[in-house]
Amino acid sequence: MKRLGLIAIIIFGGLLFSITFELPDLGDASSPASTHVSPYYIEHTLEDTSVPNVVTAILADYRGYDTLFETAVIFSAGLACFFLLRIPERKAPKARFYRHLTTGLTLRIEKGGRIPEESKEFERIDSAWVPNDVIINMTCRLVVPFVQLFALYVIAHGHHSPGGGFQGGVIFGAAIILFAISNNLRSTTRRLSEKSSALLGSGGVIIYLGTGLLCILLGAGFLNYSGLSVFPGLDPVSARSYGILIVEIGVGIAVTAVMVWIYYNLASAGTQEEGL
Amino acid sequence: MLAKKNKEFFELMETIGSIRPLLAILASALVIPLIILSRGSPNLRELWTMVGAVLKFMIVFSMLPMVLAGTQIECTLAQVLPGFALQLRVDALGMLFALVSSFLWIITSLYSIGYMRGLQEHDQTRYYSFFALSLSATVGVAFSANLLTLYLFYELLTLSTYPLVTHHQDQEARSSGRKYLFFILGTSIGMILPAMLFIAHKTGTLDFTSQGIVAGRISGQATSFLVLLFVFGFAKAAVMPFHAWLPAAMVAPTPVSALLHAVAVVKVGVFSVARMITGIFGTGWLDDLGLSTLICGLAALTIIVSSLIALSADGLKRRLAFSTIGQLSYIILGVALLSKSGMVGGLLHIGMHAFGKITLFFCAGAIFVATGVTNVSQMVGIGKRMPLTMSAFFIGALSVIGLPPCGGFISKWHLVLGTVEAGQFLMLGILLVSSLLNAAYFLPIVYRAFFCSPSESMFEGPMAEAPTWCLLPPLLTALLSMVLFFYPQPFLRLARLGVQAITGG
Amino acid sequence: MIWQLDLIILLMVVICGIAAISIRDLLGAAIMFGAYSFMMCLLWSIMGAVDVSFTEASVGAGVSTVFFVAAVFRTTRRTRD
Amino acid sequence: MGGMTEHLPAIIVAVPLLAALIVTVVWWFNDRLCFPLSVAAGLVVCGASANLFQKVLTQGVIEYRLGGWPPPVGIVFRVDHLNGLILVVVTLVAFLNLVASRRSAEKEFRDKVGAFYALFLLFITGLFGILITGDAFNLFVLLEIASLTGYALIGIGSGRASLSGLNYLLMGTIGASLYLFGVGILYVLTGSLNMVDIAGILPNLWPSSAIVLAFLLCMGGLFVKMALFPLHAWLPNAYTHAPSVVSSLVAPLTTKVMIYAMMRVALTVFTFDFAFNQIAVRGPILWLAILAIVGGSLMALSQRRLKKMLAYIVVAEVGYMVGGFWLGNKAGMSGAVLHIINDAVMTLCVFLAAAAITIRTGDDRLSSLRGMFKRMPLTMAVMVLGGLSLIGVPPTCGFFSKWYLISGGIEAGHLGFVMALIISSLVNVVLFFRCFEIGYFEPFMRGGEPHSAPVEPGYGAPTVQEAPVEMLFALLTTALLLLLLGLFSGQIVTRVIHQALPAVLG
Amino acid sequence: METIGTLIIAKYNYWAVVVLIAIGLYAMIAKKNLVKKIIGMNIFQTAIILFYVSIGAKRGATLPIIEHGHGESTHMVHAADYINPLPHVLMLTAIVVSVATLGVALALAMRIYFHYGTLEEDEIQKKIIGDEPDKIDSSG
Repeated sequence: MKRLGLIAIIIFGGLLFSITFELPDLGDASSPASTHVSPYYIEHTLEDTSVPNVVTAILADYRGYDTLFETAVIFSAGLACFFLLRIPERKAPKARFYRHLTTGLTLRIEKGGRIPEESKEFERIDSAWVPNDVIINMTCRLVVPFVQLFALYVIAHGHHSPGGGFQGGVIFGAAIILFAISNNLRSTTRRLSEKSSALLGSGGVIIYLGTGLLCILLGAGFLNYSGLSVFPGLDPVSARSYGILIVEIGVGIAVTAVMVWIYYNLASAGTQEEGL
Repeated sequence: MLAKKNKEFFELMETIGSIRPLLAILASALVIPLIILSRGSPNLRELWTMVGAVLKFMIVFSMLPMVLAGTQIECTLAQVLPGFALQLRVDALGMLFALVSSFLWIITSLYSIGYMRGLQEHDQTRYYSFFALSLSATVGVAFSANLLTLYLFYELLTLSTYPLVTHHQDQEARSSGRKYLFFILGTSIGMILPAMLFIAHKTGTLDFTSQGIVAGRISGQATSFLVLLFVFGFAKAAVMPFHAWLPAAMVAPTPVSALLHAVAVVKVGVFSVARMITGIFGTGWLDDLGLSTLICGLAALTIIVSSLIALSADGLKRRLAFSTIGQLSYIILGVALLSKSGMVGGLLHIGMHAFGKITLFFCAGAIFVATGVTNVSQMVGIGKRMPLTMSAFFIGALSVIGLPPCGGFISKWHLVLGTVEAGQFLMLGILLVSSLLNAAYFLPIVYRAFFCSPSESMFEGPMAEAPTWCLLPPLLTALLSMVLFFYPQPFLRLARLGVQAITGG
Repeated sequence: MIWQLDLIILLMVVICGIAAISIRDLLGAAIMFGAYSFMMCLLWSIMGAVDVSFTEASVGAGVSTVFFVAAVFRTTRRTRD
Repeated sequence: MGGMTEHLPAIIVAVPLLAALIVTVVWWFNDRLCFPLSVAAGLVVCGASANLFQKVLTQGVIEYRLGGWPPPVGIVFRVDHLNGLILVVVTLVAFLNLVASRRSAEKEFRDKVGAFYALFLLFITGLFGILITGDAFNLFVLLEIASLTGYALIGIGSGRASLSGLNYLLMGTIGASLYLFGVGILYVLTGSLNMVDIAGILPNLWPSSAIVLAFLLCMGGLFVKMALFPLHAWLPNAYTHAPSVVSSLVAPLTTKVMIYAMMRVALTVFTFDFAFNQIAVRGPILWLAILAIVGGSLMALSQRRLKKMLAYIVVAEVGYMVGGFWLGNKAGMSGAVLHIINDAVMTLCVFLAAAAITIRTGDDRLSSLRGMFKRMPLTMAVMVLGGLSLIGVPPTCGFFSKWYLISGGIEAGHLGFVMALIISSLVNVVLFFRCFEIGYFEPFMRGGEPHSAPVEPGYGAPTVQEAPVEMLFALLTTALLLLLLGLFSGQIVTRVIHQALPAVLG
Repeated sequence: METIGTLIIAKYNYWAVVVLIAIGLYAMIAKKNLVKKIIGMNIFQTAIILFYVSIGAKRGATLPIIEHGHGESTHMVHAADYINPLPHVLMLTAIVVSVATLGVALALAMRIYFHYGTLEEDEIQKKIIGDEPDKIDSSG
């Protein structure tokens, strides 16, 4: 099998290799790819959508339909991981573990024992050994807000600089994941529960799809944001610009939520209890 | 010259559109839901069967005057493929067959009631439903206007008879059912379907016409190959070596064997072969290619071999089965002779043999119901116990052998005439020899049933016939066999009309 | 585009790729995969595809690697090839 | 509403997507609402696709510009006779399956019902999108959404399902990536992603081995996705181990839609002239198809599990359609297109019946069919009909597509293909009648003991225990469809399919 | 020598694509470990993304973000000045698809691990044969 595979791959690779000579040279400005359709985007983006970042304009407007389904793909992945891995919550665990925050001691309370009340001194943890490194904790707590702020900037400034809903969403999600890794899953799910991440995930896609459908209701075609110009103060071009912004926000929300959702399920193997 | 005459003949012929052929087919299919719904009460269920049977016969019969007057009745169901429609057409040939089968269904239904109740068979609802369905398919084959429609009903018949053949649902039924499917479905898919597609591709049509559609469009070599595909492929005609399913299918309850394996299924096979010879290949074209001898040879071989096997068969139904195989080949032989009398004889034999053979099967069933005996060797002296049954058996046997005063004589007479007309004296010889063989395997049964020394007799005591519903039908069909000798209409007229349409004389 | 730099990074990409599939430790493979993604994103940003490299940096080198690590953590590091 | 009809193509993809999202949301609050919502979406899509098809029949090709951008700048939907017809059947099949899935979904995914329906809807959204899109890259995106949800739905099954699912995922990703690579080469050469636009540019570049490679990559990718022999290895296990309600969804639709995609790419992107005259791939692909037919049929023979047997039949059926298409004549191509819609219905029929049986017996081994004619008469009747259709017995629809395929083979003088079709029909006879024999002759067993005395199967037989009502409804509708498609196949072919074929064929 | 040099400069990215595709495919076919296969799959996908990005490259051009003054942006935009943005957009989609696929693949691999206790394909096959005595049923 190994050898057979190797031979097949070498043949396939050779075939591909021989074809490379027929392709236009790297960076050839006169290749059909650079001269047929793409000049239209570069030359008309500003007047069509008033978005200087051509990539954002194509992504969210010219080929917005692709992006809608790209978001849907991400959403499906979140849903699929949930569907495949999620194990419904077990009833009443045998013992609960609490950590005394100031001393770092771990308490094991058997079933029936007195459970400490919500307080700042005790924190519930999932197993006897949950690492708790103050330096890492604190550093991450410091870093996370800035990462999140940057993510918001990436989403909001996608019109003018590299970035947009996806990148921003992933970064925002990564910030939350970072928090989950550095602390633990339970304290993360307390802040963004699984339910809310699922709801946010579908909500983000709904924002995108809803914008598209709204355009139909307003008389333009599906995803034709110029239909939004019926709102006061908007002309078709700026309507497209705002449409792109709304859509990017939707994408950002969806991607953030779904990345976190996938992480929850992967990291806890579906139990949503004990993270990495 | 011939063609011109033919054309004139056809101009005289009228075609009218009517939904009646469709009704005739559906009559039995439509009672199936009623049969199933009334599964709780056997009387009502069997009433529906009878209603369907009588209705069907009435509809078929109502078309008879028109057909006798030389009219064709057409009905297009659906244009399922471009250029190929599901179409029904009633002509003399189809009428002949439909008349026989729908009439005999009435009698068989009566017999079924007696037989199935007598033996307390299981799943009678299923039995009656599929029986009705298979009759629909049979009449459908009879009325098909083209090969596609014929194929459809042919397959429907195969599938609807499968549960009947395997009615007992035991190991034997299972293996017989397998054989049945293997031979019949296998050949129809493996041989008929490609042959049909080939013809459709080459000629662009599949309609049965009096001149055939193949003539001049397909080379002689290909034609002979196609002829072989069709003769063997319609395995229901049981031309050897594709006959093995028929004896195996005798595991079915006797009414099934009687109607299906003496009348419907096997006759559908030969009818289809006859249709191919007359409607697809055309007698003229076959004559030009000299393929008549080929088909006759195959038929003759089957006749002789099957008769010899029948001689040595001990099971009564098995003997009847091999007899059927031989008789079927008579029909093919007659049609393949391509002479006028031969064809009339062959077509007539569809009807005449049906009446004779069904009598024999009914008797076999009656014997089984009354005594439980199935082997010939155990029937010595049975005439004393069941004289009426055995008398009917005698008459049926005479008819199948082809002796007066029975209908079988008429058809055999025409066959013999046909061989002389065609100058096929070898075939004449085979007909005569096989008739002797027929006599040799039937008459001893009758003889030993009545005339044996008391010491040999296996039955004694008073007369104890089968239940009335098992007894009446064989008597009736035996009587009809005799009536047909004296008054062979309308079958003779239909056969003549059919042959006229083909040869144009 | 400086093709010499390109070539060096390409070489690194290929090396990381080969390393990722040949290290006999899944955690190591996951980390090597992260490095591979990061090299790839460098390459793309040199080629002017800033948006793509941005995405690859966050998705490929970031989240994907975390997913790998999470999966390996929950299953096993062991591998025989 | 008059204004809405022009947005029909968008509605066909937007509604199931929206429904999937709403189902996900609603499920966290009330899981009873998932099923009705999904069914409502299915109904809307069915209506929309029928309406759209009607429009195509009267107005010809419909083009819908997304975002209002003209091609090749934006993405367009392009609905013509070919995908209009397939769309109607696919929406209908998906709807029937959705209705049928209710009980078993509730049973098998008790606490994840919402996720199941959402994935189900996303899956069909992807398929619909593939069917109507006119953009080569967009096809990839929708392919991925359909595949991704498909992997998850298959992988959820018990036992080996996850392994089969992962295998499917790896193979499927290779397939999709190859396709993506092919599109990339096309993009380098033409600079466009719109199918019609590419087709307009390609003839200027014809004698180029790069185009041939692009063609081979696209085809190869789609062949993996449709499981054409010898790339079929993922299919049988995936369909066997998937939950039965999933296999009755995935099996009828995925391969057919992929075959449609192959047709679309070969005819619309590369054009008929290129695919059939400029390069000599016709012969080899035909032989692959023949191997698929014969190999699939023979492998099916050696199976003792109902679903696995059916899965191998699917492999053979793929060979039918691929072969018919690559015969390159009118009859063969009509047969292939007709077989796409017929086979979708036939496969739905038998897989649904298998699902119904699995629900009642908890087992899909052939031996579990024992006594089924008594226990589930209606289900078995429908299964018989489906089997007959797969065998190709008139008047079921399977006969008619086989008719075209065989006559296409005769016309092309390709005896191998004709023989393969006939052999496979005969093997199907054996396969199905083996099942029917078990159901008919062997009495129902419970705990190893015959439930009723074998001597008298008629009396004391187990009580009738039919499939759940929803499933029965779907089964009977499917059976009806089998007959209707058969009776109207003449009209379908002359009025629709002949319009869909390239004009070169006349 | 000169021509070979220019040839290398003109095509090296394509060759890298070919090499990476080969590495990815090799891992998917020859490696027995499921996670390794998944890594191979991702390498394969990134190779194709690299191909697209190479298509988009344009010598002497800059990032596809149009320079503009606020308000009246009247100066002509020349397409040759900017890198082809379309492949970038397509590849954003492709990257997202690949991470989605990765998530599902890892979820499946975890399920497999919980069921069989191993990630090695050959060991799993052995377990399957051991688990199911009626292996003949599902062979092939």
